[in-house]
Amino acid sequence: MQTDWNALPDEEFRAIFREWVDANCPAELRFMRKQRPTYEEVKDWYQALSKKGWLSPVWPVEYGGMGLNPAKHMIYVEEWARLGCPRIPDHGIGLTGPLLIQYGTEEQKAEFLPKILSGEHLWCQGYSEPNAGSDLASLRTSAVLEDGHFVVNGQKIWTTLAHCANWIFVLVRTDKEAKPQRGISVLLVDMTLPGVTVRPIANLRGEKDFCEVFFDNVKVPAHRLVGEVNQGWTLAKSVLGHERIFLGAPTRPEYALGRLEKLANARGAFEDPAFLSRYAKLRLDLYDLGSSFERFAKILRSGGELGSDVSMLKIVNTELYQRITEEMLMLAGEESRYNDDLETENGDVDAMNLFLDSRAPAIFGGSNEIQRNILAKAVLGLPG
Amino acid sequence: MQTDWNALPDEEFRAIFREWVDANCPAELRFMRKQRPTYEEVKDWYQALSKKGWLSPVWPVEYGGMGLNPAKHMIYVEEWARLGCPRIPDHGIGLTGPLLIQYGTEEQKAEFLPKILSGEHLWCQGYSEPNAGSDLASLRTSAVLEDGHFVVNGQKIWTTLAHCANWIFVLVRTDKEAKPQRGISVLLVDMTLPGVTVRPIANLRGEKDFCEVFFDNVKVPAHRLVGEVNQGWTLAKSVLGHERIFLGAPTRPEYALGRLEKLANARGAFEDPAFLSRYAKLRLDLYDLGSSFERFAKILRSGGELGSDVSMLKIVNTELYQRITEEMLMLAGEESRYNDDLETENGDVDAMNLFLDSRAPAIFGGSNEIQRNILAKAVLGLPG
Amino acid sequence: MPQLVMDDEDGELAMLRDSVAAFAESNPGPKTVRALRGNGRDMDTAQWAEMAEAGWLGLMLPEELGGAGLGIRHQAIISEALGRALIPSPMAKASVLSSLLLAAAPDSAERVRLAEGLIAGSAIVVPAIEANGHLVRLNGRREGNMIRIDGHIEFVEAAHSATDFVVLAEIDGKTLALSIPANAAGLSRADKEGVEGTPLSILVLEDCRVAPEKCLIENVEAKTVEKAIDLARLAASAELSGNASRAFDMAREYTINRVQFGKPIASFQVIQHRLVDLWTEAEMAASAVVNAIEFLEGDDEKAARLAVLAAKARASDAASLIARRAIHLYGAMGFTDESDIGLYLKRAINLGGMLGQAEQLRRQFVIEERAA
Amino acid sequence: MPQLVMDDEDGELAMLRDSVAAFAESNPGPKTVRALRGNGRDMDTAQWAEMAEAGWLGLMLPEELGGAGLGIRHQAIISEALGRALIPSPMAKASVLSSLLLAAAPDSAERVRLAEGLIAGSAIVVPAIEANGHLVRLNGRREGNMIRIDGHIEFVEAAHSATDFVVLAEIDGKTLALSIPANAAGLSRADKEGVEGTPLSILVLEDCRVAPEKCLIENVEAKTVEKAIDLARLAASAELSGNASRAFDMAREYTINRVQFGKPIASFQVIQHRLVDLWTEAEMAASAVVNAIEFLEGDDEKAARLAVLAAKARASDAASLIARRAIHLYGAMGFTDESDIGLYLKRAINLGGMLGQAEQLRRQFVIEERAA
Repeated sequence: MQTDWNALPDEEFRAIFREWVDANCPAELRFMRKQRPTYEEVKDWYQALSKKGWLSPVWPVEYGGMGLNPAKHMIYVEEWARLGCPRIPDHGIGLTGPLLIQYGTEEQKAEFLPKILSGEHLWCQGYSEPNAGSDLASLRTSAVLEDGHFVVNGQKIWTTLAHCANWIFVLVRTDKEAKPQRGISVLLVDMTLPGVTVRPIANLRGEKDFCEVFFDNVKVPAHRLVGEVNQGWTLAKSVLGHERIFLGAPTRPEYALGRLEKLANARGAFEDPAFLSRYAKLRLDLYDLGSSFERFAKILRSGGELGSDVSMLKIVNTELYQRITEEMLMLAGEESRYNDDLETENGDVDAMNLFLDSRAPAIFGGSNEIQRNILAKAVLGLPG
Repeated sequence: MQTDWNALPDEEFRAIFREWVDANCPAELRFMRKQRPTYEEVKDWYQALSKKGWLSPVWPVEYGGMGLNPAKHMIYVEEWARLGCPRIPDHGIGLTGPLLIQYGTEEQKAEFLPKILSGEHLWCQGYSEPNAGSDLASLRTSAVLEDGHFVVNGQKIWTTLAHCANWIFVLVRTDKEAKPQRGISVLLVDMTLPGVTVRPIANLRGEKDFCEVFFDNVKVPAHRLVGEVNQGWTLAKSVLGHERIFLGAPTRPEYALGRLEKLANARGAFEDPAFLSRYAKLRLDLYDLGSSFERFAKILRSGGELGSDVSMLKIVNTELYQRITEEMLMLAGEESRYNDDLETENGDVDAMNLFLDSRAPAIFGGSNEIQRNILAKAVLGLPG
Repeated sequence: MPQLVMDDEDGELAMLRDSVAAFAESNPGPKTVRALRGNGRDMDTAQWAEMAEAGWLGLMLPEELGGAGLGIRHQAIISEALGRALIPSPMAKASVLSSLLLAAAPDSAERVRLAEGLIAGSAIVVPAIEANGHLVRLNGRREGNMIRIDGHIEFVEAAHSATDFVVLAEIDGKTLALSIPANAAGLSRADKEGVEGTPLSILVLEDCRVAPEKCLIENVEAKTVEKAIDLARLAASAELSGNASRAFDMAREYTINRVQFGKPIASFQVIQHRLVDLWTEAEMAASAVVNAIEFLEGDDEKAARLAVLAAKARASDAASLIARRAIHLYGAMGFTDESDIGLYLKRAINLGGMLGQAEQLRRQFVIEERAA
Repeated sequence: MPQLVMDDEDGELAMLRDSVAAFAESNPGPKTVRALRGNGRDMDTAQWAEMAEAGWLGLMLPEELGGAGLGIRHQAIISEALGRALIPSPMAKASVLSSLLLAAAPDSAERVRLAEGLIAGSAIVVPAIEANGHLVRLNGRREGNMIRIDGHIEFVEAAHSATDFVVLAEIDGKTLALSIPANAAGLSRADKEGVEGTPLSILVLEDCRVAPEKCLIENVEAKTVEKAIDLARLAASAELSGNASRAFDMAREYTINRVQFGKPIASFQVIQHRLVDLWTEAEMAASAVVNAIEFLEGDDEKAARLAVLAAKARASDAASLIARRAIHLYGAMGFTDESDIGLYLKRAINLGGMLGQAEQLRRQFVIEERAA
């Protein structure tokens, strides 16, 4: 019989979850340097979770998820981070699944959900386009219905791990006459179809995390449409519910500050009050970000809903991450010129890797400027 | 015979000027705490300069000025600052004089210029209005020509030292139908006329540096108009020529950093590397501001004209001034709670006075936001 | 409006907030600040009496001493509301810190007298036990039955209005907490003008003789006093958080109403983003204070200590930053003494400099955290 | 486009600028950077030879050694232009620093050989005399006629391509400057990958024997070497200033061309103000470099020293800041390896970390200024 996790006291759930994860997540996958390992790299762990039924924390139990409420989900995420488990390819779990559960047909659910859990389908998300970054309303990839198929043409970009995925859900324009934010639909596309081309793009760190995806007369069966035609904008926006809070979870700055501390210990930098003073500012900013995160987490725990104000976490989080990694390069002295990890008696510190990685989160997921625009209007009610 | 100062080598002029100023500027007026002493407080020094013929560095010799070119003027200002001479009430010298010399009638010049030099007329400048701060084009004080007089009604604000002045030159709207920036004229107004009321406004430091000036049916003779009617906007804008550079002269941050250093020496703060590090940043920012100031000064010395880019100095200058005074409060520890000057073995340090004073320059003379708007458009050529 | 967000099932906290708001209606903070400054008065004793009547003084005194037996949560709500309304008072020191020192003392007649006076508002009990965030112990020695004290201590608030001071004295390697009447022989004051225009005094004790029954605690543990100071810090942090929140609201309102170039200046993107950042700081300050309250109510002393240091540092910096930026957003109006926003800045600096500055507390946090 | 503004009556500086621009046309910097990285090559020796042909190497060697006898002013213009065009080369070390060490040496055959090779591009003379901004003296001792060296030195550029190294060795309390052939027995390399993808080496000397005629200077004064390092610092500062200036231009151009929400993003006020601040930083860096050049050309050694420290600190921080902000303004595109802007950031970090970091140089400035 399936446990009703939500009925357990928080601390009991936490203990059960932590014990099993600690026992089953392979040591070599803990605290990985890579933010986004591929499915191949974490396959065993993915399968172990799947088998245990713990792969998908939020999906309802009837679809093979744990059915956790937000409070329990917070614990799941906290323990995951504390134990240093790797990020698994999670677009299927985090985005496709919830999309289908909310808007999909019974057939779509039956076809796709089990294959996400089994690892057979690896999903990616086709939102951004070269001229529609922060401004999704101006997207141009088109889908024209002909003989029971949508014929898709266009290009997506910044598609994370598309080269490791076999399915993509794309936002496409199905009505060119409508206002920019109307006339958009969501399609599920098999990436092995003729006409789909993927070109990985190397990032600043030389890693290929994201891709361009080209669609050249790709014929997508009409039943791969999710929800109603031309309603894709609403669907796309509604998928991230309480999970927006995790964009603000201090995971990355926490990891980076830990590295900074390790490097500082190794180099004796805490003896220098000037470093101590700068470190203290970063440490307290992280500490206080934790307090602010907790404020929003409490709302979820008590069954409330998050408002737009949760975006503040994302801004503080991503800018702090950058400042910590900048301090790391300062501390490194002339070693800041190394791409290679810095050696210490307690293991290597990936200073340059983190410094370069920290450029990304302030850009992706809605740049911090967009976040501030939203906060100014939606939360502060400023005019204009 | 009048010396042709511009013909002297720079260093000779500098030596002559410095020697006399050092010998004649009273010791008790040097390095005054007050940014803007009144005429009464500096009267002797004003008169000494006037008698020597050195009160007005830039006016042509024929009008009683020194006729200095920008290069020599730079030296005049530099030595003035180095010797810690007090600012004298200088609206007549710096603004009214140049305005009349460029646009005034012969009668106006003959009437007003000598009285500025003699100290008989103390001028103030009526530009800002309650609803036209950074946005002069929307000014509302009106002047209607009736029977050979302009009848003036309205209100000016932030009029520096108006309560110590007896003449004011005001921007007034003489044509309400014209576009906002047209229809503005410049009038010279005797402040003893019926209907002129001055109300001093205390500032954050409790000092009364600026005033509101009210005009209630003030009858100003028509010959007090400067230049042509409705051309006041152009006149007002053209008065500050190369002198804009002095808005960026690092005088205030230099003074403040000197105080910070004195306090730090007295409190042993240079023993703390954390303070040393923060001090070093401020010291170098000041040093580099000096290098940037020098770049523009060189243009003047070589006979060139300044572009809008000189505004960068004002931004750097005023924000640095604030940061220095904020550091001073940090250094002061719990003494930051004092309004009173802080005691050291080498004399008092006016930490709170400077901290509060430093709030002003970033606001006045065109807020730093306005300066950045101008630079974005006029120098960087950004769209929109 | 950023504020302390805490569970309030029985509505007690909301009631406290309302009661301070009602008080502020009849005693507007800026008006009181302006009335006090420059004339040598150090506090408004009439308002203090009103606060006593409202039951806000000695809130944290245990019930055995006639106190409300309420906790730091309630104190924080009051302090936050006072901060928002800019109502000046020596609450953090002369109510919170005094209460906690008395609570830590063993039973004695003097303790009871001070506690009763504190609650009633008839005694203004001012602790003069620290400066720059560090304990100050005066020199003491026994002369027969009496204790003789010499020394001085800076930054004493309400030293004119005080009826009694509590000081620490070091005798034979032990620290004593002593109650000294304000009119004691050998006790004098030297005044400095504080940033808000009220005096901050240096208390000077020369050959000041204290009777043995005035000794509140015979052997004070530093830890006990530090804990009391931490609670006072938290109260100051809450007050700063309220100050920051209101200064932010004022900046928001002003920029919405102020029109330049035909538009409210709050419609300019640069102003909008700056307001977002200030709002974020105010929110973070409030969350930091709530975090500290929760740890203070728990069992982990070290965690509570760190959380208080963090809250005071955050709230001090947030309040000062927001008021400084708000003044700038007000433009020339912000630089006038007429505008209340400058008073918020001065309060922020005053409270920020009290009980340890932000930078000092941050360094302390890291040193103590690492000492684990 | 912020740039070094200096008197140029005879147009020499403009000609130098043009010549680098022409070089960059046929050897685009980003292309060279991409070609070099990851394959273990430490510099483009063919381009180095071209630079020699253009007369840019050994520019500061005195005429007696066949040098152009030009000053730091000309060197700065070249370095700035190389920085703008992102052309990678070990110019600051293997041309400027080498030249000045040779200039400081007394006449000798080895000195003449190295100078000739340096100018011709046939010898790549790499000084390995400092790390982290501080001199590194290796252990030396005399063994009969020979000098035996042991020790290691980090962060050596172009150590693969070098034909000769110059090192400092401490013998009997004296410091010697020695020339060591790259293929000397007892000399080996360990490589780390640098931020630009080219190796930075650790030079290891174990029982490395140097013939007496390889000694360039018998008794090196620290002051002489420090002065040489200061001129290399200035060259690096000029290169950083060029880097900063071009990165700013790129950010400006990108934001003018990039349309979002129907407008160029450079039309948003927040972006405009940020660009103004970046432009200001680039301008200040250029002015700081010019200031240092003028002091270096004057007589006041201390003033020159301070001005160099300031210039390197300013230019390093400006270049890094501008490139970081530019990447952000580029959005996702800035995070790709395809975009050149990331290469500017990596160069800025590389040069910024060389010859002392900004923070370190600022502290040094204050310490030396106060030691007056």
